[in-house]
Amino acid sequence: MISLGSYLAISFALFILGIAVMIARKNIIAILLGIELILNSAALNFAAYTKFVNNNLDGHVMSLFIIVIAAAEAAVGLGIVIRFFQLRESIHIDDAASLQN
Amino acid sequence: MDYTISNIAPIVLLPFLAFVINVFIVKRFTKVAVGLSVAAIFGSFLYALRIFLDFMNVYNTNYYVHKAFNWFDLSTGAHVFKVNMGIYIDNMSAVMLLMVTGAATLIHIFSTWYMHDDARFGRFFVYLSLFTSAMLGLVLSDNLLSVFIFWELMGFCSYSLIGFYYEKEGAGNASMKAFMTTRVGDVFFLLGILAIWSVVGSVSFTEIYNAIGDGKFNNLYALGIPLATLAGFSIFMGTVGKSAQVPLQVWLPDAMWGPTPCSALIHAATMVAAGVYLSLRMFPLMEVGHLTTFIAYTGAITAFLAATIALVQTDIKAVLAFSTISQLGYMVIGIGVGSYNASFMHLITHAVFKACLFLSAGAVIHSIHEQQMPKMGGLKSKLPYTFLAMLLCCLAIAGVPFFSGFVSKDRILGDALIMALENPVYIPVALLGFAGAGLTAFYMFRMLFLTFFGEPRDHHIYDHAHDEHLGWNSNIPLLILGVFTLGLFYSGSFTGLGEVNLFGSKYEWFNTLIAKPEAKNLAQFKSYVSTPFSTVDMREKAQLEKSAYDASHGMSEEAAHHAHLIHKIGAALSVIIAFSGIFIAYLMYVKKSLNPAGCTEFFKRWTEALKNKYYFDDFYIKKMIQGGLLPFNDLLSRFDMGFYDKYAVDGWEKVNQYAYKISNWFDNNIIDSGMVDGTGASVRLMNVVLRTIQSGKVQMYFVVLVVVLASYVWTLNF
Amino acid sequence: MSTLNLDVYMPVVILIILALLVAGGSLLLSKFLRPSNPTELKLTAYECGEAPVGTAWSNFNVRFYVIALIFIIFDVESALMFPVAAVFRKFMSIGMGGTLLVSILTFVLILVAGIVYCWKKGDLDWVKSFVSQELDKK
Amino acid sequence: MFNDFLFLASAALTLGGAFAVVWVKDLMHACIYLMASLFGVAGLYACIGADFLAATQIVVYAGGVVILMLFAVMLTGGASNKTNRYGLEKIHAMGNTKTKMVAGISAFVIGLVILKIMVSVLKAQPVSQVGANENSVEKIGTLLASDHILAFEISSVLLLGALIGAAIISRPRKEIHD
Amino acid sequence: MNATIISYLSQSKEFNLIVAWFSELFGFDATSFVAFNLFGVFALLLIGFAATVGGLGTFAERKISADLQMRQGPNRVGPYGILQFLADGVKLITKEDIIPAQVDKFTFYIAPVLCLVGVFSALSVFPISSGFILTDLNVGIFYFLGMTSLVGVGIFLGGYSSNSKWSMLGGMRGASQIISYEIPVTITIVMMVLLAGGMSMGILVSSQGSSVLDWNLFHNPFTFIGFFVYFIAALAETNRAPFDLPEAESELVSGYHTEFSGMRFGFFALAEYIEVLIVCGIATAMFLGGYKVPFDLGTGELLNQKLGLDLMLAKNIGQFLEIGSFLTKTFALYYVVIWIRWTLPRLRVDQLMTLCWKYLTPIALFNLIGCAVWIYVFNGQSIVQLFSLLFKSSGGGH
Repeated sequence: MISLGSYLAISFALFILGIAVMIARKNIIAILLGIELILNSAALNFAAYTKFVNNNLDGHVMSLFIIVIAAAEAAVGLGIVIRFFQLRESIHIDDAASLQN
Repeated sequence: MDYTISNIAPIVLLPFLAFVINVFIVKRFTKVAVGLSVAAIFGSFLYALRIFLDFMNVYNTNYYVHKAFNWFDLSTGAHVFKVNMGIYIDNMSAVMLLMVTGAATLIHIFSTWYMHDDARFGRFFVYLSLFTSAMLGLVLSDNLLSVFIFWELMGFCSYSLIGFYYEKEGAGNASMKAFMTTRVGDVFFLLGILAIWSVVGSVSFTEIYNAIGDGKFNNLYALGIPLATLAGFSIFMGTVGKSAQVPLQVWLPDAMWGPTPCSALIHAATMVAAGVYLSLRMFPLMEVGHLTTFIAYTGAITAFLAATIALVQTDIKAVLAFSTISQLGYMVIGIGVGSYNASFMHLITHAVFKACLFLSAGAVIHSIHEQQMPKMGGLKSKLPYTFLAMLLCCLAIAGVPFFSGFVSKDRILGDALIMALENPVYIPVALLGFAGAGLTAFYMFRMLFLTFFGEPRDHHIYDHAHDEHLGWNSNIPLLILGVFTLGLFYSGSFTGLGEVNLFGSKYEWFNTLIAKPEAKNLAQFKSYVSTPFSTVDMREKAQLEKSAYDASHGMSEEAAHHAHLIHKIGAALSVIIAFSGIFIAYLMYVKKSLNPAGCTEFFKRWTEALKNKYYFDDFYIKKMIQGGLLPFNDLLSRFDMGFYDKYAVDGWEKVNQYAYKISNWFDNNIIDSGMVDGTGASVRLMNVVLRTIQSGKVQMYFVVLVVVLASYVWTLNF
Repeated sequence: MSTLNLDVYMPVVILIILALLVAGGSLLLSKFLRPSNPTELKLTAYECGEAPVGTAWSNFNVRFYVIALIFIIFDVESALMFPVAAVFRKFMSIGMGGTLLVSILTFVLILVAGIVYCWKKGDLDWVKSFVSQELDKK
Repeated sequence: MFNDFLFLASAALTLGGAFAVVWVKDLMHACIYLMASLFGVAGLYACIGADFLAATQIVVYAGGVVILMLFAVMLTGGASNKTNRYGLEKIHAMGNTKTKMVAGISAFVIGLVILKIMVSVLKAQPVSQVGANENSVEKIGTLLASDHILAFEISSVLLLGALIGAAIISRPRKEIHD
Repeated sequence: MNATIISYLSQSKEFNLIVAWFSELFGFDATSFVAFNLFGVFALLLIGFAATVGGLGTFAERKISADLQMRQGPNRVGPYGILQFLADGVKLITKEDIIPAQVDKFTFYIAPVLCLVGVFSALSVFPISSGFILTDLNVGIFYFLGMTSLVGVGIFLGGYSSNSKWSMLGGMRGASQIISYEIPVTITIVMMVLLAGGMSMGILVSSQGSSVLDWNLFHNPFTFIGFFVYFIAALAETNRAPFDLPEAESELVSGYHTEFSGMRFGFFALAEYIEVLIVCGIATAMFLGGYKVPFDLGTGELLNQKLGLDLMLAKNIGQFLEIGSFLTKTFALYYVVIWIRWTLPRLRVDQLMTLCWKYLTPIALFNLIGCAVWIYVFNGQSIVQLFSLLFKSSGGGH
């Protein structure tokens, strides 16, 4: 039951769903949610590989750094979203089409 | 000498550390920061010199140092996923290292004089240090991935240095243009790396060579194209972008917005050469991909077109820029016609004399604050040392014997001639090459004469030009570089045909040392093991008793003799052409017995074309962007507003009214709801779908990117 | 089938389930016991007797976000610190405590630099925005 | 037995949460479902003995990221603003049929590619047993302190950069009051 | 393999007998099954205990406040009104469950449950004794942090879902207060992990001795400061007075649970009281020697040898002694919490943030660095040991 295949399948599904969220949503925060999903699928893959293939824990460290980077990314991304909202009173991504404010 | 991380890494790390420190201190202690940069690059020059001397000392074609450590290893059983980072030094890298660090040192020193009264004196050196470390990292790196990283880093530095005077609008646009144009090539480069990875499962040079030697690329096809061709082409497109070959050459002239020293370092000596360096490294791939003809043609066309454009430029830096493009074209020809080491040699020699030329131009500009050659003239008495340096470099680039340009360029041309005689496909290459050589001689001396000879044409400028006297950081670097334009530094023989015996038994060291990794004799890389940072690897020793050309071509004796003959002919030919070009320039601009205006009249339309650089920019801007994309948008919007609103809605309204008049039982709701909205919806859907191509919507770009990338990966066979 | 024994996580699962059960159960129980006669007035938001105007989901002051931001950075930092801190004793026993100490100090001090920056910039004092606004008004 | 139960529950939580994130219309609810999904991922970590990763997942995501996102939602007027400012593009902020269609198609394409790669990977897969439940904290700590020490330090620099950058970006501006 | 209550019980032969019986009943190894059931039983016990303590907490709160204010306090229901909390429970259950019209149903339903889940699941590493701790995860303290941070989400959602100004303000305040004060707590815990050399409760506790001087509290000055930092911050994290701004009656009607009534409100209250208990327990375990009893009675060797008791029996006795010592300290802290509540006035919100960001967090960071240096310099010896060494050497002098 707990096998590499199942883990790969789960992370695959997570990845696909994250992509779907990123594309289907027009709300920037929702797109960030999708990005979180994608990062988690990547981290899950690392952990699963390091468990089932070579039992050194490098993959765990990788996942740890992925989590770190995800947190930093969420912080900065949401900061940008908030700034954008202060400028445009909107978090609709199509309002971000033009480069000058 | 044993190679450890501690005596290789500083080459890259010293400039990088200087960069890191300067970022923080440059505002407060500008002088210290500048001193730090110069000291750092000089230090890495010493390290590079040490390595170079060691390589000259060993003097073996197959001597190379390869240190790799395992960056990360996620191999899963049979499926190897492992990336090594490492350092790979062979003779080529050793020479390259010496060139880069040497030129960079001199240019740093020159910049301390050239930029010292600039508002952003310190920042310039910050960028310079970062760039130098990136370039050195590229030279040292042993795999395509780190090459790509440093490649992009250099791109960024070039961007910020071109836009150094960002308060000028032109500079900003130029930097943007350079960045975007090279980006095109870089995308191809990345795809090429992907393709190679999909076959080799590694990005290390040596492993790629192994794979090619094993014929792993044979009968692999993607999108119906041989995968080797696809990969080689993608990599070569990276070269085209970085080294400003046709059709992506448009950015280099605009890059001259940057300060002159950075033009000398980045857009003449090192970065643009990095593209050629990459192609040289990937030469076997080009070979198995049967791309050599294509490459040769690209180079020839570039060389010739750029040379012709340079004829009519009046801005001194523009002339140099176009001559750079043209010389890069020669290097690419060299790759195409398989004269591997001549091409690399030209890379080195060109780096030296072009850097010197740019620095001289910089000295001129700095002293008279004017770039337009028609306003100059007669500066020989004012700027004697600059004149001397520039004269040497012009002789070199024109291909006058005893100078480096002759040694290298003439060899490329000779090989082109050989190929042309073997295979008529190459005849145009040779012709364009020789023609370009003549043009080169002409426009370089035109520049020289217009600048230094004759009567001063603008006395106001002339009088304000202050006399130059020897300064350790103003024109000593020029003279040093100028000295190194002598041919004997590159080949023991002056003529490049190897009679005069300078380095004792080691004459023709350049040809002897630079081994051409041909697809057929790549077996020597089989003994590849990625060693820890402790030992020195040595391929099995190939015998060195063969003559220069055998080392480079591996021909039989009589074929070599034949080659010698043709080379002699080619040498004679190019000398004649060069001198005639110089002579015409002399007649035109010194003797004034030939009137340049006459020629411009004679080739009127052509001159127009040249003045507009063959309309490349116009084409890209007008035709492609304004002509292609904007009207498309207009069309769509007009379609949206005009057609949909006017015809669809109103038309159907009329229909409704008629229908209403004609018959009451005809329920107009159907038409309203069904047909009007139906038509409207269909039209809107259509142009929404069309419009999304060009709207600045991130997600749509994301979708396109993802789908394209996915389909590309799908074609590769993982 | 794996040989990994996960029984240690049983209580976690059980307690989560129990929490849900307790919540659901007591709500169910109270469903039978409690009265339910909602009126219009009961179902309006409590605003001290005033009729509520508009929704409460208006946008809030950014300082909340800045706080949360600093929090998450420190949270992640702690997540990285924990394992290293856990092996500090071990490293000392094998005589590598010095290097680990140095790395920990570097790590912490870099973060300290961050919080010092925020302090200097006044992201940490709550009433700054008001003060600045007052100053601007003057 | 219990392993399978834990695994199935976590997987169900993960995928269900992710699906809900895709389908649900309310941003706030989407955040909560995301939290559920991340909890599931934590459970999945626990299933392969990565207990420290599981705990980190809970601390960083449940404690940090989700709170951050909820705050961001509140700061940007809740899940209220449905269409964009000009109201030109009448696409609901949480997407409509068209965007969902595009998303489905591209997700499908990527799925195919990844499947193609994954199959080849799984083919070359040695069936390996899961080892005993070792103390991953010690190992991770040792790795962080020895092999990945540079990444460890650099990540602190990354966090510093994120902190300063985001603080600068989202600092209450003076011109906002009026 | 981490120590759990099962791994403790499995030392007794009865357990093995039961397992064997079930195994032959089912035909497969029933260890996991038995363990599951036992876990369930003990979890129920623990929750019951915690809930009772929480309920009694309300009662104790009133009594103590009455004490401090020279009042009687509840004295009608049962002896000394001790059954008051039952009456409260009955009242809460029979209260009408009003779900206002404007609320966001989904979040309104799950918000209290989230608080409950967070607190209950944090109980699973509640170190009442070396054997009877439900499960001694080797990421125990970290897990505790993560689970309690759920309460913040719950409170925020409670405020959000009510869609009322008071609740929203309370929710935002509560969430930001909780996350802010989680930082000093976390850093202090990192310090303790550094000191103990492990993240599991067992290691944290066993890194200190039974006697007062061997507590981590007196290990070195930094831990001494750290204890107060942790205690104050944890107090604020549980939204207790003087940090009860989210539910400040006088400012925001009742904060994030203004709109909650009946059991839903009860869940919030229960979660809060249980969290106070847990926080006090963790403080005890980390600083006050946890469940340590003199002479390592917990292991039962001593009783076994001296009194010749059966080893398992001795162990059980030891366990109960440990529970006693643990709960004593915990309840003492609990008393302090209530005491503080009825003594100190409430802080202003800006004072709150200032206290967290400008005092506690820098102090905690300083503590962390200082403790690391201390451990490195003095090779992990406590200040007491250093003094004893000093005296020994001097005593050896003459």
